[in-house]
Parts: sequence; C-alpha cells; structure tokens
Amino acid sequence: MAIFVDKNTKVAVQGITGRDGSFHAQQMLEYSDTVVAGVTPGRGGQTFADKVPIFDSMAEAVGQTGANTTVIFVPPFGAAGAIYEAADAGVKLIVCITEGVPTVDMVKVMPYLAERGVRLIGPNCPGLIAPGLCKLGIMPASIVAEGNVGLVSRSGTLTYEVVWQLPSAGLGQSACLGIGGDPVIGTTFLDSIKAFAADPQTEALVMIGEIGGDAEERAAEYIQEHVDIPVVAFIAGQTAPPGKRMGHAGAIVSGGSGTAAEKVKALAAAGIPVAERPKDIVPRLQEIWQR
Amino acid sequence: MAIFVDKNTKVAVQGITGRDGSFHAQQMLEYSDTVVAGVTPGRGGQTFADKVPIFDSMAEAVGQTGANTTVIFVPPFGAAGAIYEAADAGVKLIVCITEGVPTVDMVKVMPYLAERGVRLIGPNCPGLIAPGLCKLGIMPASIVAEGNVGLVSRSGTLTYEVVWQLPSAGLGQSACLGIGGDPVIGTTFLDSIKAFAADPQTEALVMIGEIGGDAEERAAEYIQEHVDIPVVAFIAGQTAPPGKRMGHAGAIVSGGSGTAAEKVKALAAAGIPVAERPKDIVPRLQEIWQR
Amino acid sequence: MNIHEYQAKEIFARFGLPVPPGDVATTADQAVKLAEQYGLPVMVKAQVLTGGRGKAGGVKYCTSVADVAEHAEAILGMDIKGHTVGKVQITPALDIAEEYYVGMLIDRNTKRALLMASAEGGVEIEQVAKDNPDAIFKLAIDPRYGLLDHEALTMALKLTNGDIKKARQLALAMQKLYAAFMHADASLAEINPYVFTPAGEGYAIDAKMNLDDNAQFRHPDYEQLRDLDEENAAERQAREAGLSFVKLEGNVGCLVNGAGLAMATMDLVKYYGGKPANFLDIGGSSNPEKVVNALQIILTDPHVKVILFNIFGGITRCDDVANGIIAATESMDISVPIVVRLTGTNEEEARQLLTQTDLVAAETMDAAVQKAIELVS
Amino acid sequence: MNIHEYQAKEIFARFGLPVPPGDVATTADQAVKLAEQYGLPVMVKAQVLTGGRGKAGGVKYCTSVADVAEHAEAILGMDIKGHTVGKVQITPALDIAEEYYVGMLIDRNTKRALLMASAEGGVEIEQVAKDNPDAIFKLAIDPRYGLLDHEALTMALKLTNGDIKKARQLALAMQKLYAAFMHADASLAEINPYVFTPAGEGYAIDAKMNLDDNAQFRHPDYEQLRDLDEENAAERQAREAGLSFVKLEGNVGCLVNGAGLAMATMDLVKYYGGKPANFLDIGGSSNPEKVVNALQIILTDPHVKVILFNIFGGITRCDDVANGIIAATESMDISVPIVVRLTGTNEEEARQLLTQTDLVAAETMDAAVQKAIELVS
Repeated sequence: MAIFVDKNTKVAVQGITGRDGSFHAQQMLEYSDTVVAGVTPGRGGQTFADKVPIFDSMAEAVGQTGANTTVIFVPPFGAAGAIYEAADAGVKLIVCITEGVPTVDMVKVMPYLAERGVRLIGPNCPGLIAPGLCKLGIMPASIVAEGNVGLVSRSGTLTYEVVWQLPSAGLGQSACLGIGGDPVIGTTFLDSIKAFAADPQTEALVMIGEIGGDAEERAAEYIQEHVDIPVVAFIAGQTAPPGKRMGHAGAIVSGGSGTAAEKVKALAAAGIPVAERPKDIVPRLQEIWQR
Repeated sequence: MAIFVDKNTKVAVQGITGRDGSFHAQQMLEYSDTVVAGVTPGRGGQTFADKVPIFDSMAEAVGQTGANTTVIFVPPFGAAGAIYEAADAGVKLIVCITEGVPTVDMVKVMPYLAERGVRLIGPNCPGLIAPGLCKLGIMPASIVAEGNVGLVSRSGTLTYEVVWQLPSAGLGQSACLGIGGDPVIGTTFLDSIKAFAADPQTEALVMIGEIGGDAEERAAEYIQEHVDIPVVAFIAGQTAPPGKRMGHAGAIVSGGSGTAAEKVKALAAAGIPVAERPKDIVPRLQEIWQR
Repeated sequence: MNIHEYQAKEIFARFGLPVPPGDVATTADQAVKLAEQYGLPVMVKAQVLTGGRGKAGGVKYCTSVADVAEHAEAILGMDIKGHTVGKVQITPALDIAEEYYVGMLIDRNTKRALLMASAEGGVEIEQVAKDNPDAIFKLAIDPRYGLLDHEALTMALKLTNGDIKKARQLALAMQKLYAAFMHADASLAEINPYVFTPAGEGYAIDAKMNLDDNAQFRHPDYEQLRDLDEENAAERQAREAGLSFVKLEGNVGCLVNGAGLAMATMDLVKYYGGKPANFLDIGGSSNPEKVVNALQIILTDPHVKVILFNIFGGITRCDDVANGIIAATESMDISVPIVVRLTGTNEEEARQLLTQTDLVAAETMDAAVQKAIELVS
Repeated sequence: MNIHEYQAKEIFARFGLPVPPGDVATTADQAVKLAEQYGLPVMVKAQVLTGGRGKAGGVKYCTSVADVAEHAEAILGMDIKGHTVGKVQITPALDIAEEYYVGMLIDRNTKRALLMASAEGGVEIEQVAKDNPDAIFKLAIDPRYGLLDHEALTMALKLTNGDIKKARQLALAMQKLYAAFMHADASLAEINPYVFTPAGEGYAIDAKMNLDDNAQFRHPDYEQLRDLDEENAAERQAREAGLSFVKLEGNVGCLVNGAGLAMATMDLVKYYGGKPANFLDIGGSSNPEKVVNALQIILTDPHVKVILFNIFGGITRCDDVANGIIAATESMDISVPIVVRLTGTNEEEARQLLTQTDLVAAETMDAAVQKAIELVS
C-alpha cells in the first residue's frame, strides 16, 4: 500500500512545460499512468506527450481530471504560489521539487495547508516513489524494486546509494521518500515514520538523516515509544564544520546544535542502530530484522 | 434569557483605568455584579472600585477570575490589539466600545475571531444590555426595563429614544443591542436577529437601521423566510446626501447604493412594517403583535 | 478622506504600480512647462474631489502647447459639481489599445477587502454594475494571506481572455493595488482605466483613493494629503473640533447627540415640512465648550433661522446637559431662536432649568421639530 | 549570507528600531573624524563576520581622539578567527543601565519565526541557553497575524519584571524586529544587547543578521551587502558558478552529486583515515562545463593531492556522466590523480569508458575513498 499514495492517486504536474517539469513528467508517465494533468498558465488547451492535457490553472486541472495530487517544478519565485494554488484547488498531496524556495515563503504557506488538511512533501526534495504504484518527483525509477523496506531521507543521491544496495540483500522498498533538506519542510521525519509505521506493507525502516535541526532526535524519541518494526539510521555530516551550510539550506550546525554526534547519540539512546558507513546500513538492518 | 449573555457571564473590562473605562465600569458594576476583572498593562495588582482586581493581561484576568466576556474601552490605536488579546485569552464574547478603530484593523482581526469561535460586538457601539441580567457597554441602565421586546440598532441614542417609549406601552426589553455604525463590525443585524429569534424571552423585535451597506436588506430577507415573531423597522438617513459620511463611518450612501429608500423598499417587500417616525415604532409594533 | 488623482497616483507608484509620469500645475504657465518637459501630446486633467469631470470638460487631450495653455486656463477655476478646480495634472497622453477597471473596497458582508475587476474599463463601474453585472469579477481577499498569485492571475486571465502576458501585468497590478490599499488604510482604491498600449505595456492612467480617517494616527502624511481648499470652512472647523458635521441646504440648524438620532432628527424636520441646515453629532457629553463649538459652526451658515437641540440624556443626566447648553448659549450672542428638547434621565429637572432662559423647551422630538419649523416661517 | 553589524543596523533602522548613530571607517583617520563628529566617548567596533570579536580585542571604548586613533589602527587589519578586519564601526558609547537579548530565527519544528528574549543580554545566548535555559522566553509567531501587541508586551513585561515603560519599548522593538526579519527574508536576526540608558531610553546597540540566500531574487540590495573581502576566493567562485562549496583543511578534493552524499563521502574519507579538502555538490547533471568549474575551484587549493569523484547516476545515466567527466578532465591540465566512482544506471558501461583514460575507476564508494587516500600517502 506504500505511504501517502494509493491506486486512486491522480497526479497533476505544475510547471509541466518547463525544462525540469517536462523531463520528469515524461519519466513519471513512463513509470505509471498516474499523471492526468499538466498546469502552465497561458498554455491551457495544449497537450503534453500527446496524452496529458495542460491547463491554465490547478482549479481547472482538478475540476476536469480529478487530480488529487500534484508535483511542482515551478521556479523558486513561483513555488510558494504554486503550493497555494494546488491547496486551494483541493488536492490533498503536494510534492514540491523546487530547490531554492525562500524559507519565509514556506513559513507563510504552512498554516494555509494546515487549514485545508493538505500534506506537503518538500520543497527541495526528490519526492516519493512507491515501487509498482507511482512515482512523484525525480527519484530514478530504474533502481527501485517493490518490497517491504521503507526509506526516508533528507537527501537524494545518498538515498539512492542505499536503495542500490538493497537488491543484493534480496530487499525492495514499500516506498522511498525524500523529505528535503530545507529548514522548513512540509512532511518531516516524524510524519513519515508515523505513516510507515501505519503501513502494513512496510516491515522495516531506514532513516537517513544529516546535520542541522533536531528532526532526527524527535523521530528517535517517537520510534522508541511507538514504532515496533526494526529501524536503522545513518547520519551524514560528521565532518561538517560548524556555521557552514552544507549544500542544503537546512544542513548547518549552528550555535553548537544540530551536530551529527548529538543525533547519533540520541538515536543510540533510543535503541536505534546507527550505521557508520552507508554500506553498513543494510547489514545492520538484517542483524535486527527477524523476518 | 436575553441574547449572548446569561447568568454565567463574567466580565472583564479592558482599559478599566482610562477615563471612559473607569466611568462605565463603575456604571456596569452598579447595574450587576458581573464585572470580575479589569485589565490595564502595568497596573496589575491594583484594585478598581475597591473590589475588582486589575491585571496586566487578559490571560491573567481569565486565568484568575474565570472571565468569559470582555468590554473594551481601549483607545483606537490599541483596540484591535485588545481584541486579539481577549480572543487569545479564551473569552467568548467581546464588546468593543472604542470609536475610531481603523477598518483595516477590523478586517484583519475577523479571521482570528472566527478561528477561535469568538463573538465580537462592535466596535464603535454602545454594547448590550440585558435588563435584570447584565450590562456590557455604555447603554443607560436607567431607561431599560425587563420585558419581551428585542431591540437591535446601528446607533446609540436613537435606540434609547425608542427604548424610552416602550414603558408607556407597557413594554420592556429582553435585550437591547447596539451593533455599531462602522463598515466592518463583528455581530451584524443578521446575527442579532438569529439570536433574538432563538431566544424564548424575545416575543417581538425592533430593528433600527440607517443608510449605508445592505445589512438591513439581508436581515429583511432572513426575517421573511425564518422569523415568526413580529418585527418593526426604522431607517434613519432619508435626508442624508450621497457621498457624505453621517457621523458613523459606515453611514454613507456611496455609488448610489445604501440609500434609506432602498432599505425601506426591501423591508416593506419582506412584509416588515417600517415606521416613518421614531414615535411610530411602538404603535406599529402593537398593531402587528398579537399578544 | 478623498484624495486627488495625482496624490493617489503617488501612493500607487510608491507601491510599484506602473503609473505614467505626471505633475500638477496651478497656472497655465506651469502646465505648459510640464507639457514641454514630458513632450506632446499630453492630457490636462482637472484635480477635483468629485466624479464626472470628463463630462464637465475637465479632462482634455492636447497636441500643442497652445492647446495646453488654452485648456489649462479654462479648466483652472472651473466649477465641477460645486468644486472649484485649483490644480490640473499634466501627463503624457498614451496610445491606448485596451482599457480595464481594477478596484478595491471594503466589503461589509465578507468583512474583507474586495477586489473588483472588469474588462469594461474607462467607464463608471456603477454603470457597468447596472448594465452588465456579469462583466465585473469580484474576490474577497483573505487578510491572512493577501491576494495570492493564482487568485490574481485567474481573475486576470478571465479579463484578458487568456492573454497570459497581459494577464501577468494585470495580476501584478492587482496585488500591488492590494498592498497599497491595506498599507495606506484605504476604504476605496480604483484604477480606471488600467490601459495597455498597442505594444502591450500596462499603465494605471487614472487613480482614485479614499482613505480611512480613523487610521490617520498611523499615517502622519494623511494631513498633508488633505486638500483644505476643497473643504467647506464649517466642515473644516467641525473636523478640527472633533465634531461630525455635514452642511445641507436648509435653515433648521440641528445639534443632536448621536449620529443615528441626528439623522432621524433631520428626517423628522423634513417629515414636518422643514429643511435641515446640517447634520451635526455633538457626542455624548454636556461639555459647554463642545456646545459652543457646535453653535459657532452652525452659525457660520447665514441661512440658519432656528437652532434645534435634540439630546437624549442617558448616562449623562438631562439637567447636566441643560446646564451645559445654558452656559454655552449665555456665553454667545445668538440672534436666532433656540429650541431644546431633552429626554431621558432627569428630563423634568432639565425642563425646569430651561424655563428660566430664553430657550424654548419641548417635551418630545416631534414637538421640538414642529416648534423649530414654526419659528422659521 | 551573514552581514556585518553596521549593515544589520541599517536594516533595523529602516524598520524603525532605535539604533544609535554610527558609521564605518576603513582607516584610523576616518575613525577619528567620525568620533569627532559624534562626540566622545565612542566605541570602535570591528566589523567581521564571526563571533567573539570582543574577547579578541576587536571592540574598544574610547574616551579620547588618541584612543580612537590607536584602537582603530590596532583593530583594522586584525585577524579574528581567520577573518581580517577591514572596517570598524564608530558609534557613540551610551551609558548602559540594563542589557537585554532579543532575537529571532526560523524554528524548524514549529515552522515559524521564533522570537527569543532574555533579560540576560550582552552575553552569548548559547551560553545562557546552556546555563539558565529558563531565562530565555520563546514564542513561535503565527505568520498570518504577525507578532501581536499583547504577545510582545506579555513577553516584555516578564523581561522587565513588570516595568511597563521599558516593556512597551521592548515590545515595540520585538515587533519591529519581526517586521525586519520577515521583510528582509532573514534566517537569524539578533539584538544583543538591547540596552536601556539610565534615563530609560532603549537602543539596539549590537545587531546581527543572516539573510536567506534563496530570497536574493526579491532583494536586489542583497548583492551589495555581501562582503566579498570576507569570502574565500574559491567560495566566491563556487557561488558564482552556482555550486555548493565549503573549503576544509584536508587534501582529498571531493566532487559529489547531492549534498547528503557529499557529506557522507567526506565522512567516509575521515573514516578511512584521510582528510577531505572540501564539501562540493556538483548537482545532478553530466554537464562538462559544471565539472570544469568544480575542478578549477578545487584546484585553487594547493593542499589538494587527489581528486575523488563520487557520483550516483540515477536518471542521468552513468555512461553520460563518465563522458562528461572525461571531456572535462581532458580539457584541463591536472597534475593530481583522479579517482572516479560511478554507481547507478549503466555503471558497467561507465567503468568501461574510464579504463581508456588516466582516471582511476572504483566500484564502490568505500573502494574509491580508500584508493584516494592511498594515492595521497
């Protein structure tokens, strides 16, 4: 069943006529037939890839195709606007791929989503892939396989690195979720872990964290108290110097907090094994996973 | 039972140490013992009229006295702030007496109140008096008497004028409500009429409107469809020239709409008698009221 | 408070709306200089706080300096609906391909700022509302989020029939108008018309704004926006004294406490065949100074033949009010008769006090009005 | 982006925060002139993008012109934690009766701007947080309504222990700080300390602000706030090339696609006993130009003894990426060995391509890191 999506998921792509939007919409289409609409103001009436109708607005896209989910590839200055539009149109899941969205924009959009009961993944994230079901975002479909491991991560390629190792252990994924590396994001580790814990398909969890904030610590606390399936963690950024932003806007050790060491300590204290190297993740999971 | 208040009403007075606040708090105290707290930041710990404790904040006032209602006598620049504070502290009825509150401030405060399920009366209004029960605001208690007529009005003294005439007809009031003459107000004619219609004590209604907006027309429509008790109306401003603000910020005929003639027509069309002179109100009511 | 087109344009420009250059002249010479500065053709536009200046000949298209001089000369000093034109705005005349209406006002029902827009620009929006209400699109704006990109763009695309380039300009103009409206504490803000040149460039070529007097405390610049020349002397005096006053054409001067009661009093004067000289709300107090101010303001009008006090004494007792009125009238030299009606707490005592004066006491509002009218004829 | 105290103060002042006068000097002469202009005593304050300048001797109280000259001379050019002081701020020294801390940052958990305030001003807030966390009051601000009057005043009254006059000033400062924070797209804004003079007048005498680089598109003034002298040349070059780069002290130059994988690569270098020379995220493409830029940036560091590519080819196929790397390296003259690890779609084909070059191919991340470290020693 995966998380956040199911067989009724119908996807609109906002910014479908842009460079990234069109490329990834094509990839999404190739993976499954869940993409039902594209949105680019001023391009309403056109068709994408000979089959997906393009609309001027999300309201029209939702009204005419029943889209309930959207993936946003709109440039940073319009990304928050696209989120408001999608929420206003009534979709219930928004995946914002856009990198470089101002944090204040995200702060402002959050209550709008909360008022409407809309889930946001991202921004600045690779999105979600539920193998065999659908792909929302930019994760490479070629490396995933259906299975029972849930993956949640703040980064993209590091996640793929881990996904890449699962087949050798005979494992696949229930869903693979990149929540993004920005300071203010919609779906957090905590939200994702709650969803995975409630998903019958997911039998084990891998959480890939990094420096900055205390989302990993919060997740650890929750896992210790509420999650019964095996969980293994990895934390990137042991060698990151304080005060420097490591690519992701949220990956920064500031005021002495948000260090990898603190996170590792909190996870260990919650009984969650923390792999030292990416390649240790799968073995550590197998150690604790009684299949 | 009156409307909006009952025997559990416990009143805080915001701005109790100001000139108007202290004068009217005294009057309210003399009318009933519902005033339980005063609020003036910086004056916490003092006592008003030897018995009402003064607090620095509404949060403290509510916390320590159980106040569930507030009457605001704070100057215009702080009035909206006082409304936010009261709503945040958890009171459910706010009466804002302050005249001269910027309209944009009221526009901004409205959703805050809606989110918290708080009723606002005013601003720029005389408030509410429920004879024999309590007085919230500045209406002269000396002229009211308990009875079964509900009065709702956009103005103050014109209402008193009508109240003054009721005893000669052997009538008193269930409640007398001044909703204020500003363009954006909390409780409208429609809200008041719904409440009066639901109040078993109220057997007849007098609605005193004036030029500007279409609140009277909306009320008329509602009354025609949903209200069974007799209603008489009066509209002030037949002689008001267009484009001129007649005292109340909301009493202005603009763009040819909001005229007294239009209102009278709508009321008459809804089967509501409209008195030509204030002194005709009570006789018109008696004509249609089968007691 | 209404402000002039040129002032509204200054505010609009401050918030980033595309306003063509322009400046005001109070003489034909200045007008010519400005026209030479901007280059011809230019518009000469009467700056006057009323509508219908176009029909009255207050807006002229000028292709030559001679035109400018002639029209500026004619328009300056012109009377438009009782307003004397003291200033003209000179602004380059644009080539106009399309005209839109974009406006914003406070909507009492939604309790929000209401955006209104129409592709039928350049005409009175009230007329469009009457003739073709479907041509006006409306949106009440949630103050928590402001006018969102997609809301503005969706409305703009309807206006431009899908022309995305024009729609983006219009949408941006709507958002900037909203910002100006909220930050300036406006009660009305209109761009009529918002035009596109043949090259597709959008401009707000006319501007109207009403500002909320109640918000003046946080806008120190409001005071200098007020055009004192446009204000009647009595109205200015009333404003300075903190009184609510509107001059009318009759001869019964009315002093009433409370705006609703004041309107009802005017209405009653008319009902009994008289003509009210004014609306005046003296507020709730018995303060003799306020009464003196009010009387002075009313007496600046030579048409006033009688003065009618209609006071409801509620919390302030009627005898106190009577004493206030007596003190005020005694300190002045008033040649017209004064009728006083005081109702409410201690009204008997109040009437008693009045019997010892020249003031004519009345028991009811109707009696007072009738007496006042009698005294006029 | 961090900005200097004097720049943050300019922003604060624009939003109405009470900031004492002040200006910057780049020479002792200028400093003296400014001191004479403001009148003594003054503070001479190093403008440097790091904390702890006070302890380092970068902030001096001066009672004479000679003092100013001497201290400005000493501070200008001073090295503070690797930053060279290029400017000093000269500002009148105030009499200080009380010091408060008022700060604001983005709180990831509430997803809001978080106001923090403490009566323990003038010391590092991290220290207060450690020693006496209850002394810091916090409030997450609802962006729909902003920092409301009563919220600010309630917190301020706690700070001042009920002193209403000071509380009102502090509350206003908090609200103005919030406005500055949101409008300037800050990620951190601090007044430390906010002081009261013995006469009870409040001032923000120190200011710190970090701005959100992502918001630069709507702040044309950001670019001129950036102190290019404070930036390391390689970091500036990376920023201009749109690459995410952080210089470190090691000798293994890392080029990785994705920030998380880049950090994990650095960590793995350390795990196997090596030292990463940098963090560098080259992003998702196989664009040779980007690879060339990245290599140039890394090679500005003479300590780099080996270059390690760690690329996960997902949607972009590994053979495409390999071709990109080959094209880039062939166009340059690189004297250090290069280890390339490519994983993902078509990784076999990619490794095949690399065998025809001088590049050292590795199958796994661990193998690549180990090989790179071997090549250094």
